[in-house]
Amino acid sequence: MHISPVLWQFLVRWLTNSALFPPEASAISPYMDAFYFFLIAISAVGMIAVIILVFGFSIMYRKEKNPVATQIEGSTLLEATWTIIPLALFMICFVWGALLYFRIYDPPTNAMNIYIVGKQWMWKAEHPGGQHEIDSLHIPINRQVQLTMISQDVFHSFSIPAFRVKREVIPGRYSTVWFEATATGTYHLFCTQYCGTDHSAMIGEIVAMTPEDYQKWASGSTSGASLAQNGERLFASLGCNSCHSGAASARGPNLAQVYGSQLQLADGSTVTANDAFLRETILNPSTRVTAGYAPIMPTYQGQVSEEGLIDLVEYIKNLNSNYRIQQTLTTSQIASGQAGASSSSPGSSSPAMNYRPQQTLGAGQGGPAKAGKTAPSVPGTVNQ
Amino acid sequence: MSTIVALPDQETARLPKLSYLNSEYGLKSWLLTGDHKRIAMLYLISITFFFFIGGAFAGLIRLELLTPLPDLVASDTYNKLFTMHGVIMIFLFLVPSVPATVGNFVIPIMVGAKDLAFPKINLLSWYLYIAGACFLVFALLNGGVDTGWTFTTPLSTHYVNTHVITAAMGVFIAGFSSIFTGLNFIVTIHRMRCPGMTWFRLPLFCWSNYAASILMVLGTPVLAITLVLVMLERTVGIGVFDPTKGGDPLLFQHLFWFYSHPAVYIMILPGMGVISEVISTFSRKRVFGYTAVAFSSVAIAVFGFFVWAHHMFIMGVSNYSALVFSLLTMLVAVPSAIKIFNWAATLYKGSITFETPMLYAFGFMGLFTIGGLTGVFLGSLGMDIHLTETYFIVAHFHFVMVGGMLMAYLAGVHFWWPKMTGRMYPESMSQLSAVTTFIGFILTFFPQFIVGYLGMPRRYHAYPPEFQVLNVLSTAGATVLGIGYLLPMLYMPWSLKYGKIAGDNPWQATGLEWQIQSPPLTENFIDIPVMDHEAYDYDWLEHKTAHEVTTVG
Amino acid sequence: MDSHAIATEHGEQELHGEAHPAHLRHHFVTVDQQRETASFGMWLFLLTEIMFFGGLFMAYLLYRNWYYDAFVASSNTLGIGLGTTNTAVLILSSFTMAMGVYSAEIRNRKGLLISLSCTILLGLVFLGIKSVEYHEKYVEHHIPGASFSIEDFVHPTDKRDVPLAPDMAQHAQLFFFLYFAMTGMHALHMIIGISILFVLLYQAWHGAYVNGHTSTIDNFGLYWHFVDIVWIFLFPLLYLISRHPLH
Amino acid sequence: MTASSPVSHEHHVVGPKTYLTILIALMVLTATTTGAAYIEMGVFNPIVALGIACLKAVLVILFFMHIRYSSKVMMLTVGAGFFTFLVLITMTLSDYISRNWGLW
Repeated sequence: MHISPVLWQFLVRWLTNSALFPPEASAISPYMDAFYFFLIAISAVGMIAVIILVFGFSIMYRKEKNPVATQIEGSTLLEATWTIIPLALFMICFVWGALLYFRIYDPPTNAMNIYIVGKQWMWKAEHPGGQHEIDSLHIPINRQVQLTMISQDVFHSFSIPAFRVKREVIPGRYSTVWFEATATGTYHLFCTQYCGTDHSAMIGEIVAMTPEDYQKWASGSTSGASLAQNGERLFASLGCNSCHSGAASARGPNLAQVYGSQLQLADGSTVTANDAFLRETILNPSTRVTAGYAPIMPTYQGQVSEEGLIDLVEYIKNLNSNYRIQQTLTTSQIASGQAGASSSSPGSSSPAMNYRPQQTLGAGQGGPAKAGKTAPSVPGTVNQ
Repeated sequence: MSTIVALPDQETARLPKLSYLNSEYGLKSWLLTGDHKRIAMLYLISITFFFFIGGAFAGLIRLELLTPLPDLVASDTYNKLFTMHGVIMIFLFLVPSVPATVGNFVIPIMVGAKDLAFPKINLLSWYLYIAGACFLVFALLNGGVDTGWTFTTPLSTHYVNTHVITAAMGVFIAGFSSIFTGLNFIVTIHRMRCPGMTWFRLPLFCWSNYAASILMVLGTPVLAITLVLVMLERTVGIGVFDPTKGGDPLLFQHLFWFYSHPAVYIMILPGMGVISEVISTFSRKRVFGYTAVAFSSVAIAVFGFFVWAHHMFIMGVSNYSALVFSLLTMLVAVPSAIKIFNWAATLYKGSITFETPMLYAFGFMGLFTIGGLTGVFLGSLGMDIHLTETYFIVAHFHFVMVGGMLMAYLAGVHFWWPKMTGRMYPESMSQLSAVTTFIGFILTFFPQFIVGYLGMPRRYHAYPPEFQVLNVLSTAGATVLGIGYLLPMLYMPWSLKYGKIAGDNPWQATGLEWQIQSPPLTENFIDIPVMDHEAYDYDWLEHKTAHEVTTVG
Repeated sequence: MDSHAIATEHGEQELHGEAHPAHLRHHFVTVDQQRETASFGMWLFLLTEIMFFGGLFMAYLLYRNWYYDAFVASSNTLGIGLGTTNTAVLILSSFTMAMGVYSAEIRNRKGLLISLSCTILLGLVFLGIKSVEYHEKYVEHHIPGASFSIEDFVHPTDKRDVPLAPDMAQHAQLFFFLYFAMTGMHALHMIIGISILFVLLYQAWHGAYVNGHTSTIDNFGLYWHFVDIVWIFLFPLLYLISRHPLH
Repeated sequence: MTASSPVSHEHHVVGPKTYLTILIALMVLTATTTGAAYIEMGVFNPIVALGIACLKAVLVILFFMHIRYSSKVMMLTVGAGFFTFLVLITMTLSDYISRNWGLW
């Protein structure tokens, strides 16, 4: 028979574009799909069982065939059977699902960390090296990548179907998700939690590249200053170092190598100083006072943007000695002075209020000396 | 196709001289009535009206999704469409659907009482329903609300400028309407049973409505207080749900889902009751394992309170809670499985006929099974990560709510239509509509499972073009589905005047409601009946019809 | 509005019952059945009330554990004298209400009138004291919102108070919001209850409830006692978070 | 009628003597709980306070609200209400307590 070529092309285009499964582009996807097929299998079995019973009985015992019904009270044995068997199957699903869940959500120890900030209606990605992206995320393949995510307004949800990962991005607290891409390519990034008018426009692309390409991209698109360096300047311009100077007599605890350590709190409990803890103690200092210090630290709630907080956290993470802090003590005035000078640039009223990651003219490694000379803020990393 | 319809000789048949329909006349006699049957009718009319409004929104949504581009309506409009679709369908249709119409009509008769325990409260709950509906319609006409039916904070409290407060108020009031309905049912089933009507002689419809009522009474108030807090947060900024003020948005999720998960059992349980009645009647057989089915309803109600956090698996509930709630979710799936298999087993050695209610019931069994099993997908932690918030979950709850509950509701309305109106609906037309609905439904929602696994997020106005094929299929199915729902709208009113006269017991069913005249008298029974046989006792019925002993007026 | 609705429901039912000499609604068989039905319905309604307050209690417990210091400091600003007095007043009113039920059952019209009036009086006293407390809060700028001042918590006048850091002091607003929400919701129930009491008093004056048909009084009693129970929990939770030792 | 209703029972009239004893008990308990608040018992302060509150509530329910004299069904109903309330509290708080991040 003859099909008009137009219609034919139309159908072909449609059918080639339509798939039954998203690409398997992460280390976890095969496990997820395996589980999915298992669930489909048991559903098919159950479904077929019900269909056979219903149709079989409807044919065998329709009124014409069987004019008089035989009353049956029930059968404990049968009922027990179809209680136990589904229960057993469901328990298998539960265990399998739980294992998969922890596999997906428990982050590996040595993953490379990227920060994600969600806002209506865009995704902002911040690489430790100082690369800032919007609605796109470049990652190397065959490398465990952990995302530390936070929303600055409403609930969002960071979903990469091709990687089979998804996590709610919540205002006011960090949530993390990790994955290991296995195939290069460009994949969908969706916000799956309804977040207002342009919810369906809050999409982006995940670009999975070979490590070499990633290195090229990273060096090519860096804003010059790493997050830690931005954090260092912010640290100085907020005057944190006046208390957290690391000196024995300092009013604030020593921050060097504090990250990941066990802290004794004033209320006697101990906590691990992780990202969430650092962020919390900047915003609500007195809820978690380190033992031996007075709750005198002012709150920075509403004074530092989420990006700024990320910079600070990243800075404290990488803080191994207090040498730089004592240095920045001397340069902080210059830094804030410079920031003040550049505060004529749109959207920045006071240096402390909205700090921008500054672009250092010299390449890369910032340092106290370079921290002084700052240029106007990089557009695109503006945070409101 | 054979049938058991036992219609009186249509030449001589007359509707009873006196019935609840003609005992009084005038609008006032309806609006101020205490009669549960008339209130059921008021509910029937109002929820049908809102069902079609919600359906219209659904149609517009599907139409928009025909193409990947945001071309039919603006994003805001689209968000308002799915929000109002959800709110209206859930709070104004699904929650009151079977209990407030069919249940209101038959439960007092089934237990052998002359009315519900609190007739005035019953009427009050209808007025509360209408009041809530008015608020929602007002919000709708003034530009709608676009928070999604879940009113998620902080979006609903700080980031949208639509009529959240009006809508929340409407839901709040409608909530109390369902509280009072549930309260009435529980009290009636406890205290108003006629002599000899022990718990295990109750029709299973009463059991499932009883279970649903427990959830209504204990769950809905939590939604009420949560909405009050949302309203306060939005008006005076109390900060309970506002992270910048030290509040916790996840607390809202906990409180909201504490009601809204049991709510899905509020919606589905009464439907299961209908299916029990229908399957038994049209296979002329006592329900297989009556006790198991009865207790599975109660089990669902009880477990229903322990599973709410499975809506929050990806929101960072603790690993411990994730495990506990996932486990309990698996447990709550079991009673549903029991019910399905018991219904199937009821057919065994029955004498089965295929009237419309039975067709709908078969539809229910198929679709609800799929819906339930995909629920297991979502209940298993790992799979939930990928599937939640995609079209998979949309398809899942439409299979349960529309494929399950709506099928059951139509089954119930067709099944008790002769009792409510005294006239039969046109059989062939209704069978056609049942089949159309089934086909249309599968076509609409099955593709959504696939597009969901492909990762298409729910509540998306525009979507990547590769998802178009499946969306086109879905929209096409929605058209068929729409026709399937419009047919009853046409022939049901038609049958009010032209339908065959039904007689007392056209289905030869055993429930007390079938032993009295149809349409019944205002006081149901002239004197309180005495229940002297088990439920679904078809031998008793044959014996009775043989000797023409009528126990009741 | 909810409780009002159901309560007047009973009231009307009662009036209807008055029309019947047997006070028996058409759809009940025996008076016993009718009474039990009514009280069972009332109890179910009270269960919904439990869950309604449950949401607030949930929020309270969470934030009390998160911001314990702020909650302690704020709790200490509440006048424990007034609080305790109010508790006593409310318990007493519960007692008078119970006596009202009793006198209705023994068909003692005078006793019924007296106990109902006492209950009204005590209820009003409770509300009066409550409004005094609210006014104090207003004067101290402890009403959450724009007018809220953290001064008293950052620089407490009372030597025994530990000064709070500003960010913690801000969280005192959460306590005060919950305080106003819970006591306000409770006061709302009181107001509804008192207005119903006036109706009952009026009907009792005209000889109702002492003719053996007491279920309206019984059920209103249940409602009133429930309001009492809510306060019994609110009092320790709001007023008694680690008070300062006396000395 | 009542033959089939397992919940029907004799209507019991509670006398003023009972009410008076309960009233006194409640007053004493109120005094106790207020006094206890001033004694430093650390973690036991809230426990004592809530314990006394529960005791008072039970007294009110049993005697003022006549549950002591009503049928099993009523007792079950009341129990069910408080049970659901506990489910809400415990299961939600257990989530917060077992968080590995956030404030708890």
